[in-house]
Amino acid sequence: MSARVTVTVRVNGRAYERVVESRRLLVDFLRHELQLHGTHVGCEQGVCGACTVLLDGEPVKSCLMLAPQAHGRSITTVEGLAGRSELHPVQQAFRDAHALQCGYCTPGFLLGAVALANRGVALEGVALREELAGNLCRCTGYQNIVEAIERYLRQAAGGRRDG
Amino acid sequence: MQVKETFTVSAPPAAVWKFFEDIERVARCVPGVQSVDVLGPDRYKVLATQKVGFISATFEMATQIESRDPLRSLALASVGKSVKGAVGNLRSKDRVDFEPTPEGGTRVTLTSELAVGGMLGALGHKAIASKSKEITEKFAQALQAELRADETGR
Amino acid sequence: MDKLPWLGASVKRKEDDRLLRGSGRFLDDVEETLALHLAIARCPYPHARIRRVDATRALECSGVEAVLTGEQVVARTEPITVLRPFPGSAPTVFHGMAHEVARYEGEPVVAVAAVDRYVAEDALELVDIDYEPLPHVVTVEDALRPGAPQLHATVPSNVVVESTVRAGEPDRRLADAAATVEGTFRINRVSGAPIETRGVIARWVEDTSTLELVSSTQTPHLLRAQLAHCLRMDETDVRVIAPDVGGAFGLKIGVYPEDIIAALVAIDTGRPVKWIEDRTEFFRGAAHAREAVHALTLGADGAGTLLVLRDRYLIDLGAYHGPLGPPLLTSIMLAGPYRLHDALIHRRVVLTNKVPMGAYRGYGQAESNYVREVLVDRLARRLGQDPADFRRKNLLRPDELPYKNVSGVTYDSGDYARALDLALSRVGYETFRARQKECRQQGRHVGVGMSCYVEFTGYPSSAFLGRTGARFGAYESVTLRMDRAGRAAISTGVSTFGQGTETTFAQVAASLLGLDPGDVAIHRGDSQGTPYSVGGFASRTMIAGAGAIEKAAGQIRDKMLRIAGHILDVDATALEATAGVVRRRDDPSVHVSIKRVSESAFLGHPLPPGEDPGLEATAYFDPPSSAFGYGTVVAQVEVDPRSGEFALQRYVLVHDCGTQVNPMIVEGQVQGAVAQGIAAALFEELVYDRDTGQLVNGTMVDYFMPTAADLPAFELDHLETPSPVTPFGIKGVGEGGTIAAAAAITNAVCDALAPFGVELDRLPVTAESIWRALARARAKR
Amino acid sequence: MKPAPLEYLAPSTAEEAVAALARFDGNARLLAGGQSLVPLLSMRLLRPTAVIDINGIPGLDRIAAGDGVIRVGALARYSALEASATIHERVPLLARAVPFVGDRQIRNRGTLGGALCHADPAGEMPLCAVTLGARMRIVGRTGRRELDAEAFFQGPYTTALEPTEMLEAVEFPDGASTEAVVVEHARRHGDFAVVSVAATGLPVPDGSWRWIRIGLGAVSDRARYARRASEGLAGTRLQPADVDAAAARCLEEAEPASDVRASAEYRRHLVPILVERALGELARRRQ
Repeated sequence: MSARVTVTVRVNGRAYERVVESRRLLVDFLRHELQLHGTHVGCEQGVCGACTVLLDGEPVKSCLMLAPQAHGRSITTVEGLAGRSELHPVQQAFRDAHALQCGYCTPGFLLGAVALANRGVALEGVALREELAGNLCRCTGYQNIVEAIERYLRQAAGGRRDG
Repeated sequence: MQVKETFTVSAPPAAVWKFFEDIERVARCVPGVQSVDVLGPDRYKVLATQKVGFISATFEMATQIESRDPLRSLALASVGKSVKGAVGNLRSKDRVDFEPTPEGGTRVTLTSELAVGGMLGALGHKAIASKSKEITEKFAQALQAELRADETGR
Repeated sequence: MDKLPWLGASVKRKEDDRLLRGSGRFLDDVEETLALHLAIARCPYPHARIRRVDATRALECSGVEAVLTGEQVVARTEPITVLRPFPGSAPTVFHGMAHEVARYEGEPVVAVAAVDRYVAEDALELVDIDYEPLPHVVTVEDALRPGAPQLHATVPSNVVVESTVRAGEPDRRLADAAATVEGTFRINRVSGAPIETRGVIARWVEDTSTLELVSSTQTPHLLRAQLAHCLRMDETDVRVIAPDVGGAFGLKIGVYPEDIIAALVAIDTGRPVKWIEDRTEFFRGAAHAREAVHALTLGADGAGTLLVLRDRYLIDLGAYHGPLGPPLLTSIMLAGPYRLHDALIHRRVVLTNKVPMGAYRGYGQAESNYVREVLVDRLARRLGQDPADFRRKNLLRPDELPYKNVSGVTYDSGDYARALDLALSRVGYETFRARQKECRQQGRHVGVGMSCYVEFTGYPSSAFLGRTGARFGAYESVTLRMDRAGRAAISTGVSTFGQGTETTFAQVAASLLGLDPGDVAIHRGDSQGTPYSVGGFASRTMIAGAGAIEKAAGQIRDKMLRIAGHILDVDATALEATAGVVRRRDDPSVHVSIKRVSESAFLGHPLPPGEDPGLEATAYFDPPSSAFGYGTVVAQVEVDPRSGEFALQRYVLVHDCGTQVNPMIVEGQVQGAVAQGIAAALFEELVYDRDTGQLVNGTMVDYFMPTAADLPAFELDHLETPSPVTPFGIKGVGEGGTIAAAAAITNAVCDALAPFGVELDRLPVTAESIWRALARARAKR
Repeated sequence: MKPAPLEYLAPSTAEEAVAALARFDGNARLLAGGQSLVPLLSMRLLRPTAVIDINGIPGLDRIAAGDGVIRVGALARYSALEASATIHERVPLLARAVPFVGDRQIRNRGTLGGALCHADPAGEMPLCAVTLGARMRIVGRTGRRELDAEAFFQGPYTTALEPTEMLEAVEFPDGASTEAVVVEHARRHGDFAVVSVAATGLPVPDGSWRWIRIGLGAVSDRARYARRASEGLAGTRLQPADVDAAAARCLEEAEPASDVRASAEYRRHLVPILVERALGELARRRQ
């Protein structure tokens, strides 16, 4: 019981341990303690989804968690998707479909899409749009994002079948 | 938001007016008021806690008597901010009007205009409206009770 | 050979790689050692006297390093200048912080700087501010009432400016008109609401006594000019850097109070100072837009020829002129794409106790399009004409262009009716009426609505802006420099906020220099090392920027040809630069690589006699004229006349933005703008409570930005009429998609509910507003 | 905005959690999914001394059937409800309501118990609880108690929980063969309901319905079970006259308020429309 706590967490496969104030939001922990700036803050009100990360593989909003809640958990941020040179297939799909403009909301969408692929869900159209409703984009009008994710999910499903 | 409450007591305006001269006693009729300190002539510090749903806040307010029209009306203005619970600011303008009734009693009209600032005001907008109505109603009831106690005690 | 190989190519964006990897560098990603973080106390009331500020207890907090009050700010700074004031406006003194009186909920009153934002917010709770609430006013109608609370001593009437534009003989035409229709329209107050809020980092550089400001801005150079003025500094002692900007949409133009606050605290403490706007501050501090009330009248003759337009409108400015000023384009574009000679436009800009108005994509044009196109439909109905026929008859024909409209601006080119016809054909308009009738018999109410627009893109010239009182020019500039590896770099003061400028600038330069766009680097958004720039707004960047690139690249290319000619011993006039080489036009086997030419330029040898070393040019381009995009939106809806609920079934937009540098990016811009158009038309509104004067929905929870599930798939098509007046025939495209949305959807709903005689006259259009309009229509019958 | 300073505790049993609540004398908050709590902390509308994270209490998220009830642990997340065959088959109303809640990320974190304790008058979980007549199992310092859902909700964001009590589980009647419908009107996808209606019932082979229950959301200071309307539908075949009568009775039970989403008048207008829609959908489900 303390206003400061030790947080041990795996992020993108790497183990971190930090002592932080217990009130610190997970998103601030990731950005300013771990210097992983790819996770963005858009509202701190749990609406925009720019701070979406994968918590043990499932998308959550990191502005809606306190850092100590991540203790002992595994987190994936956008920095964990691509290799050094190649983009991750979902990133490539976004680039090909011009599914990003200012790029601020993009990491949140990417992680949501990856979680869908991991669940083996190949959604499209309205069903996919509903699945994406936890992420706001102000630049694209969503159309190209939907197209990019449809393409990526089809590809991911195909890859699994082939594999 | 404006809330208005009217009630009648059998005491004449002069007696009611006298009661209202004792602001500390009046303030204690407001639900949630914890303390009243005199800061100076017609200036008071009021500490009050209000709760709406899961949100509660203790406000420290500077209350000032803005105008007095003996036997007829009294106007107060309060401004303050929360010192505990939800962060927020509060201001209210309250006016009490007294009218003699044909039966020799007094018709008391409370008019309260309340505004809660900051996120608290924005989020609690609706809840605060019903809350301030509730506070004014309870205030009116408490005043009546005090005034009637005075009457019977006399 | 294609003369401009990369123009018109859907090149993948240069920006994407870093943004996709999460390695873009947005404002809050810039971490400074020993930085202080600001939290700002904002006036919780719409209008209040600040009787006393006591920050003693806050300063005693561990971790708190400085406090700044309004009194200090007012003493040490000049008020914020207005970049584009309405001509003749009375001044409204707007400082970086309120002193004595605050005039809107959210106006900064005190700032606390601490080692961390959490601590700064803790300390903020300990600042004692003694407010005396003053009477407030939050609607333009209330502001105009006799005895209304007055915001500024300089503006006794709350009207900062009132002016009239008159063309022809509007009164006579109105008297002559066989049919007139009138409407009073309320346009909602909305926010551009980029996903990245505003933010700033200020650094005082002791060695050089200069200030560095990193700011999430669209206009680094204009921000620098305004900030230097406020701080009483020389412009050259201020450097402004825009990092990656997470959306802007007009909201991030010019200097804001927080820029000034951060700068002062940095100067005082000598430490870097960071302020990141949180979303609750955003809704109470970043520019609001669009709110206006129009009383519009249109008149036509019996045959359906549009004769006259009269509009009296009120713009709700908020409490001050913001850094940009209210929209001027509303009146300039009121006549739209129609043949019209007679008009009377009366406008007043009115103060209210609300956040100062600023720009939002489609600034002014979305407003005028909405009121005009909705009323055009009513006029057509009044005349018993089909709204498409009515429009077709009155739209300007290609042979009538260029055409000077009633407000004096000249439309350059296009085929307006073709866009309308194409859009209509996409929804099968010819057969739609029959289908609509069948549906009605089955109790289903479907409707189609259309809205035609012409769009002012770019500015006509710096001289034009000067005549209308603007404090900036119409130009853009670049420095273009080759390196020894034969690659190019463009330095531009324009920042990147999603519009793809890095890619499109590279495409233009690559086309002119014979390079691949991948070989053109873009250094952007830093006032140091870039020539004076105006910035990215008003759909002007591509037009003005392409002109500057064309000039600079032309100079470099000519020099490359001269050097290559020297190397190859060929006359330079016989050479061309293409695909990485300079070669003989008539014998490509005679060539030298651009890399080799560049090497010569920077080694200084071999060079033609008298030729200076280097391959570098700076060019400014001032567009001689504006280009006018145009288009038509056709929307199809189905409405439930009992509940007012409706579905936006189809949304078709056909537009023309002239030459498209990158069709993929153009399409993306249009899609994004359409979404914002629909958002403002159907979802969003900043609501103020009239009694308390407070914003009641200042969170993302209550400000209804649409999600992917709330928008239909858009159907886009385009025409391509190169503008005769701009470089490469480019017209701007950033804003067009927002302009026609509200009217098209409104008209579609009214069309669906025509049997009930429903008229809609406010935004946003919601199920409830339709239900209310239905009730009004039923009551009328 | 950022949360005010707070202490963080992670008890491993319900008893420890309740003891911690008592220790902080009403100035501590339980943290379940945190999807409503954390933004309130960030906006400093709540400044508790401590936050007691109950996510580490084993078994608190269990979904189990038995004794004629489906018992759902307070910590069961929406995503678990979505994925649970037991919920789909035996508490179908809950399964139909969950997709209306927030969005994917919210549903991955948000919990049934958290939503019930938050007691949002427009919330789907309180709506389901009152419509189904759920029993709330509460643990306190001195032991356990049970409350009917209707008694649990006492006003806007107000429940019958004492400051030192914790909701441990919710028991829904086992509705294995019932049909269920949720209809909503909202300003945008996943947004709080302007009006929501839940309806559930058991189709009987003779063509009639048994145990029809209707619930109303966002039209009162708390989620409402429309008792009179529901009782009036005993043995109905959901013919138009019955549906109209039920809709009219629901309207009588609605006392909506105005807010930024809709006016009270419009909410009143929507109530019968949505009730008819819900019952119509219910009737279609038996086919």
